[in-house]
Amino acid sequence: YAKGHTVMIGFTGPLSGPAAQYGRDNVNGLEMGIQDINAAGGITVGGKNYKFALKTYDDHIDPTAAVNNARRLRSRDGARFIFNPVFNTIAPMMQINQQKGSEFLMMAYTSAPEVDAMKNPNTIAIPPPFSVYVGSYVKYALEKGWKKCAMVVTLGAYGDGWRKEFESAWIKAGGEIVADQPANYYTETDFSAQLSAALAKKPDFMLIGGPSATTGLVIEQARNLGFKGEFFMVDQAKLNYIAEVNFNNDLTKMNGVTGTARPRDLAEEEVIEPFLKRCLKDYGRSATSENLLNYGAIRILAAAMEKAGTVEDITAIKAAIPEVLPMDAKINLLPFIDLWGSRFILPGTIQKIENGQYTVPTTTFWWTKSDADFKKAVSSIPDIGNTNVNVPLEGYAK
Amino acid sequence: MLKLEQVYTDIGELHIIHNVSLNIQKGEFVTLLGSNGAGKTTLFRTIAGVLKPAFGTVEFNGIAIDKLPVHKIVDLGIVLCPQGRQLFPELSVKKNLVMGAFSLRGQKSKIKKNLDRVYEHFPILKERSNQLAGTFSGGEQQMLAIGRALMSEPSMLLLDEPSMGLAPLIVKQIADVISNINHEMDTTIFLSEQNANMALNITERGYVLESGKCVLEGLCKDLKNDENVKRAYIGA
Amino acid sequence: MLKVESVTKKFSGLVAVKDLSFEIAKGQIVAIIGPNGAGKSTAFNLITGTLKPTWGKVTINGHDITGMQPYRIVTRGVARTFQTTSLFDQLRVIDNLMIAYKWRTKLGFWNTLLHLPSWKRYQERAFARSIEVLEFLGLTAKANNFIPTLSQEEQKRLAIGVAIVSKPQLLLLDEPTGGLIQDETDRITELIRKIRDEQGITVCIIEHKMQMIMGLADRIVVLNYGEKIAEGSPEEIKVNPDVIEAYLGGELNA
Amino acid sequence: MFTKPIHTKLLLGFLFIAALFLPLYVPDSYMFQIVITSLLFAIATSSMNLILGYTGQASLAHGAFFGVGAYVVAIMTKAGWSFWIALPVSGLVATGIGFFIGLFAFRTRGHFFAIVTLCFGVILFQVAENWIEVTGGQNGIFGLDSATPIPFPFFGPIEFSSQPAQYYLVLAVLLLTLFVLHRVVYSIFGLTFMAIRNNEELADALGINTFATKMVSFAIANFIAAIAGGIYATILGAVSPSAISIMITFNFLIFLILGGMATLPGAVIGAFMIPIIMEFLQFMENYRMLFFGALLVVVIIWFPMGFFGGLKTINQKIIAWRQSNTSEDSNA
Amino acid sequence: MELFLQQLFNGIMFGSTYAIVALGLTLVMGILHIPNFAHGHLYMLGGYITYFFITNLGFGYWYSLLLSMVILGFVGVVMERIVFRPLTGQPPINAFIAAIGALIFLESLALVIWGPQGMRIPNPHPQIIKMFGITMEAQRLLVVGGAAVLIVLLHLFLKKTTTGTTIEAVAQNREGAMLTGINVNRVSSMTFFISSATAAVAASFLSPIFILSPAMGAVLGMKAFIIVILGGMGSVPGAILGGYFLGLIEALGGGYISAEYKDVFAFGALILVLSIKPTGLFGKQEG
Ligand SMILES: Nc1ncnc2c1ncn2[C@@H]1O[C@H](COP(=O)(O)OP(=O)(O)OP(=O)(O)O)[C@@H](O)[C@H]1O
Ligand SMILES: Nc1ncnc2c1ncn2[C@@H]1O[C@H](COP(=O)(O)OP(=O)(O)OP(=O)(O)O)[C@@H](O)[C@H]1O
Ligand SMILES: [Mg+2]
Ligand SMILES: [Mg+2]
Repeated sequence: YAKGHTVMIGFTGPLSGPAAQYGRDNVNGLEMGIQDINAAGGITVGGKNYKFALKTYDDHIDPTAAVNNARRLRSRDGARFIFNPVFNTIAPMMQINQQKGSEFLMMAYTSAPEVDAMKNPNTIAIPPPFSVYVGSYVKYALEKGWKKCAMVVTLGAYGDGWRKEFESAWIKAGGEIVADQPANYYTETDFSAQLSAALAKKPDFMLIGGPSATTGLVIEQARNLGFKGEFFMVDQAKLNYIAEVNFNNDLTKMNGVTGTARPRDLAEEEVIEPFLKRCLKDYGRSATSENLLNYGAIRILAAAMEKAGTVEDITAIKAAIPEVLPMDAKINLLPFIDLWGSRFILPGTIQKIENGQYTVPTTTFWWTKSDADFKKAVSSIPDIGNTNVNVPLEGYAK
Repeated sequence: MLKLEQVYTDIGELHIIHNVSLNIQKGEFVTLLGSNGAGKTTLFRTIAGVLKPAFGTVEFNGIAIDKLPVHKIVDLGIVLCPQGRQLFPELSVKKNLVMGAFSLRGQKSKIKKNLDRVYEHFPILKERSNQLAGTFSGGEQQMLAIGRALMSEPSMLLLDEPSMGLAPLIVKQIADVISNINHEMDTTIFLSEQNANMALNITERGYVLESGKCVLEGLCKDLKNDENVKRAYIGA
Repeated sequence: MLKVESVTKKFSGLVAVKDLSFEIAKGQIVAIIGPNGAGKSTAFNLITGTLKPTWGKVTINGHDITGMQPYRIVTRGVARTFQTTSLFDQLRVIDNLMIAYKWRTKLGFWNTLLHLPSWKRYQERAFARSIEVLEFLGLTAKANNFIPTLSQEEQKRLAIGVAIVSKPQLLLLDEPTGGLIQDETDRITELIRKIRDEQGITVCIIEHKMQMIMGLADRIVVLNYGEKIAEGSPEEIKVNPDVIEAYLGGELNA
Repeated sequence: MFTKPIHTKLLLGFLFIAALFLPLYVPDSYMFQIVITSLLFAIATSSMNLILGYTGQASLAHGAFFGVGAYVVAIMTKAGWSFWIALPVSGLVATGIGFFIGLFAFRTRGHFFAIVTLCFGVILFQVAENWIEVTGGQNGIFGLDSATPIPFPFFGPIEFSSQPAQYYLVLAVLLLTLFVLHRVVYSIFGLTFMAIRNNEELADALGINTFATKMVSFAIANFIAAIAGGIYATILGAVSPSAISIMITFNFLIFLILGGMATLPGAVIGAFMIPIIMEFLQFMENYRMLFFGALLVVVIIWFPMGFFGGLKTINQKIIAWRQSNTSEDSNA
Repeated sequence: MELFLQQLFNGIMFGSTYAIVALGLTLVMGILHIPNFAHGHLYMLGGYITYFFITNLGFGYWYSLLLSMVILGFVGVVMERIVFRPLTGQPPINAFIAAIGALIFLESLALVIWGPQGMRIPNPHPQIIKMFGITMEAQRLLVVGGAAVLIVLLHLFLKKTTTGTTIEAVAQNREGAMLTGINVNRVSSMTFFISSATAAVAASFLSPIFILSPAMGAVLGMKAFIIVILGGMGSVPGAILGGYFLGLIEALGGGYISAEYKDVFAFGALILVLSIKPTGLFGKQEG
């Protein structure tokens, strides 16, 4: 592409080290989004046609490297939209994304609520905050009449957040945390020590999770140690992925596991099926929500640029986003609803495996505060055959 | 048997041995005199192949050995009994000796025979054959080192300062054993010493090394009467 | 001045020094001899604090120094050399000497950082004393040489020089002429005598060279299997039958 | 005793002036960022040089002290303290922790010392990860302000939010560090460090309290490392456990060894050279680390003394060659 | 009590892994005096090689294990030859840097070849066994038993065969060994072979119950390194004891006191041991 007719999208994130797969999944989503934008002829702004291009750098979750990469993306590659999927590297990048003359839009793929608290105008967080799922899990557990919960969640910012959030919600709901045995899902592969300790307390259910493959191991090891109860997984772990890698798609081995819904059940069949096939073909992997969400985010950005009539003024582009949402499901797959401060509004969807089968997922409209709100939201999104619930997120204000 | 021609050896940047040529016949008992730091050890290590000469040739029985690795040279029959003994401190005396016969690996009866002979020369080694070598006193360690060197039946034995730091009584004992080995087993021996008194008394011929250069050579009885040697090495 | 009282040192199972007592009077040259492994070096290590005695007592000028750290014992005026020549071979000759003088100064982080007057004074004092010792050793020309460029004899002289630069009262020498040929040995012997006579330092020496010891020492202590088997003047030791049997082997001319 | 030849002085003067005017010539904020972080790493690497290069004690906790500095500054400035108070405090805290660690670690030597310090480094890392109330756990502490402005009569306050201001701040601290290290290393006081590296037993026998001397060297090194970490915190505006991880130590170690251990310029050169090479290799994408790993092996085999050590050797060879040439000339 | 037994068993299983990995490393460190920090990454590579044979070529578990042993053994030999041998005589810190280079290389290599996602070897012995109130997979028993067998075999090899003695001899005095006619370079290669082959065994034992990933060697490598130092560098009994010691501390400390600070107990205990015995459990006294 001739210079001046390209919109450069930047990415910095873990492409080596323990979290490399996660970083890759993000990049893959962006790549597919950009392919589709360009295949549709790019965008037209101010009479000029623009195509999109992607530049990726590895920062192996090192903040120094992330900042260097961001600087490089901004000043060398001319990227004004920089994606990053880890809170630890997002935080320092948010320190420099408002510097005069080198502003960029921080596209933060993180469910950590801390990003929202920083109120950085040049930031957009992509996935729903993980607290969304906490509410659904608590509600479900209460319905089942469970009391004792054991947690074996990954160590790390993200895992810490999950544990804290779930613990307070569960205790408030009258439950009890009988064991809290976090483990490093990135470096450890044997959890019998943590699990034995947790199971000794005879929990009704367990909150587990971190990277998918390791989470699968935890399920397997817990079952082998004789645990009969159910599992809730944090949103990082993916049901379909665990089924594939850990259990050779034998879903009976995953009975009683609840997690975020598999991509297939997040969108209407006719739009999601081709996407899933494409992932498998292009990347040899089943689709993950990182693929879907980043794909959606980049397509929204493209639309917002056209709407705002600029490819450079990030403030205007961000301001145009609510105007282009919600988008046609054919373009965007997922029901992105709106911007809420610095975060996309997107329903949270969970799903359980029972009798060797995926059950109908449950969607949470976490941003709705009243029944009226809720009804409006339900009608505003395409029908994907889910049961819908309303668990408004406390303290989640615009 | 052993022939060095114009050998130069460097250690790192330093030139240690300069233009040394010498020739030793089968069965001879020759000494190399030189003060501390003259380069005796360096020369011996060059012959044994631990160091490679920067220039010059080393021949053994007509074979050029200056480019061979140490273990090949040992297989040819040259064994160095090094300064500082270089024993295996955590192995028993017996295992140390057996390791000495490494080049005879497989030949069990021969190893047994050599072991008996070493025990004959040094009865103390037999007495303490299960003790760890590292717990020996200096003199005992020196005996073990010589014993180990003998285990592979070398045709040529290089002894680097076997008397260093030893008490007079032990020096005398060791000198006797070395002479015996030379006489009885017909092993060619090249002995480096700064203890000229002892060396010139037991050997037949000698070279004098100073600052890496060979400054003098001759029969021991002549060397003993050389004014310079007398002053520097023997004393009043 | 030095008094060793019934000192014993055991290494797991082995008694290296057993109930050893002797004394060294000011201005003497005392030699310790004995077969290999008799415990001579161990005795030195016990005096200088490198090893702690299993029991027994070491005093210097009446002060108990048993079990003190080596660097503290140095400050009580006891210096030593090691059996294998030991120098800072990555450093220059002059640096070796100045390091050895350091404990006599109050050079610390702050006065070094700020170049306080005291820093200058001490630094100069150390330099001056080092130069003085170099002259005494006859090594002035080598002041800026690195150690590996020195000959063995020069290294041995320097090792002794390093030990005396801080003006100790007692100098312990462990085989200072080991591996040297006769005329080098003679020169070191001369140096040791000069140290006693000109620097006024009492000397205790371990050696295997009988000729040299008999000429140099005022008194000789003989060890065997960690025990003292004889003590006396060279003339007495030469004819002592125990010593002849254990050590000399009937021959003096080794 | 310790004076430098005139051409070295000229070169240093030139470098100093070049450094002063550098901000005028940096092409973009990316290059500038790399220069600033390299200067910062040069401070930390130089301090590691003191304990490892000059004193011979391979402290693998060095990165941890860098991290301690970063955390202390982050915690204190978040709590409202001035950066200029927090920074020296961070140095003191690191020195204090270092003293405690030293009590254990200096009982051991060589590899054993390296491992004990490594273990302490890991422990500090885990504390940073898990003591959530204080350190913010994995998220760390973020949204830090840049260094508190210094009020300055007439010109108004000096701010530290721009890259040039950060550059001068880091440059000044680096120069100060090099000044301190220079004074220490070229003195009898510093010679005792090298004496311990060279032969600890002999140093002990010459009246040097080796334990105390090592401790002092450790303290100076840790203090400076923490200062570097503290500045790192304000420049990045965020601190997370990666600032205290063992990888930081390994990075400094690589900078130091490849730059040239036990030389003052070596540490600085290494801290500049390696990050720049790493950035340059970005075009290799997936194969970058593969190449870098191999490069590391090759370089250490070919330049065992590091880059500056290699330069020194070449320089010495040239001198020797010149001398031999002139002597041949005079013979002729 | 049941929990205690369960944790004890877990500890022994961790310990078995640590012991065999550390055993391989201690041989190398004892012989060559090089801190081979990349040992854990050899272990990782061993796991992938086994994976390759089982998954891509469809070989049986035990055949794959054997092949993996041999191949990784040769990888070790090559590594010794091109990375460490040229550094003989350099200060250990240089070899340490070279090892870091090697580990970066190996990890990136695995990343390039197999990609970043975790992979699984099908568990050849998935049966669940219950004993004394402990529940475990059969494969875990195999790890414990296999490690014990391997340790005994290695011990016999070192102590009872001439070849084993040459390894000890080279470790104790390299030049002395050379002078008795031992081809020291061959012994180095052989030691590296054995060391890497044991790492491959450990990886093959464990990968059916764990997950393979390019980064999996880093932590284990570091722990093995620490164990080797703790046990006294080059000491075989030290490595074994140190391995089980660390495994038990982790399991019991992690299970009973605090999972977050599990490593703190382990490393803290190591620090304590080393400050009481500064040259490691079986280390030689200095002096
Ligand atoms: N590894 C080394 N590095 C630098 N110099 C060395 C090295 N080995 C020996 N030298 C130097 O080489 C010279 C000759 O040493 P060599 O050991 O050969 O002498 P020698 O005659 O055997 O003395 P000795 O009586 O001590 O055994 C000495 O000046 C010594 O300093
Ligand atoms: N650190 C130690 N651990 C165990 N045993 C030791 C230790 N140091 C010395 N020994 C033993 O103590 C005994 C006395 O040793 P020492 O070095 O004092 O002998 P020496 O009289 O100096 O002999 P030489 O004349 O050979 O130097 C020897 O048997 C020696 O093996
Ligand atoms: Mg010699
Ligand atoms: Mg001795």
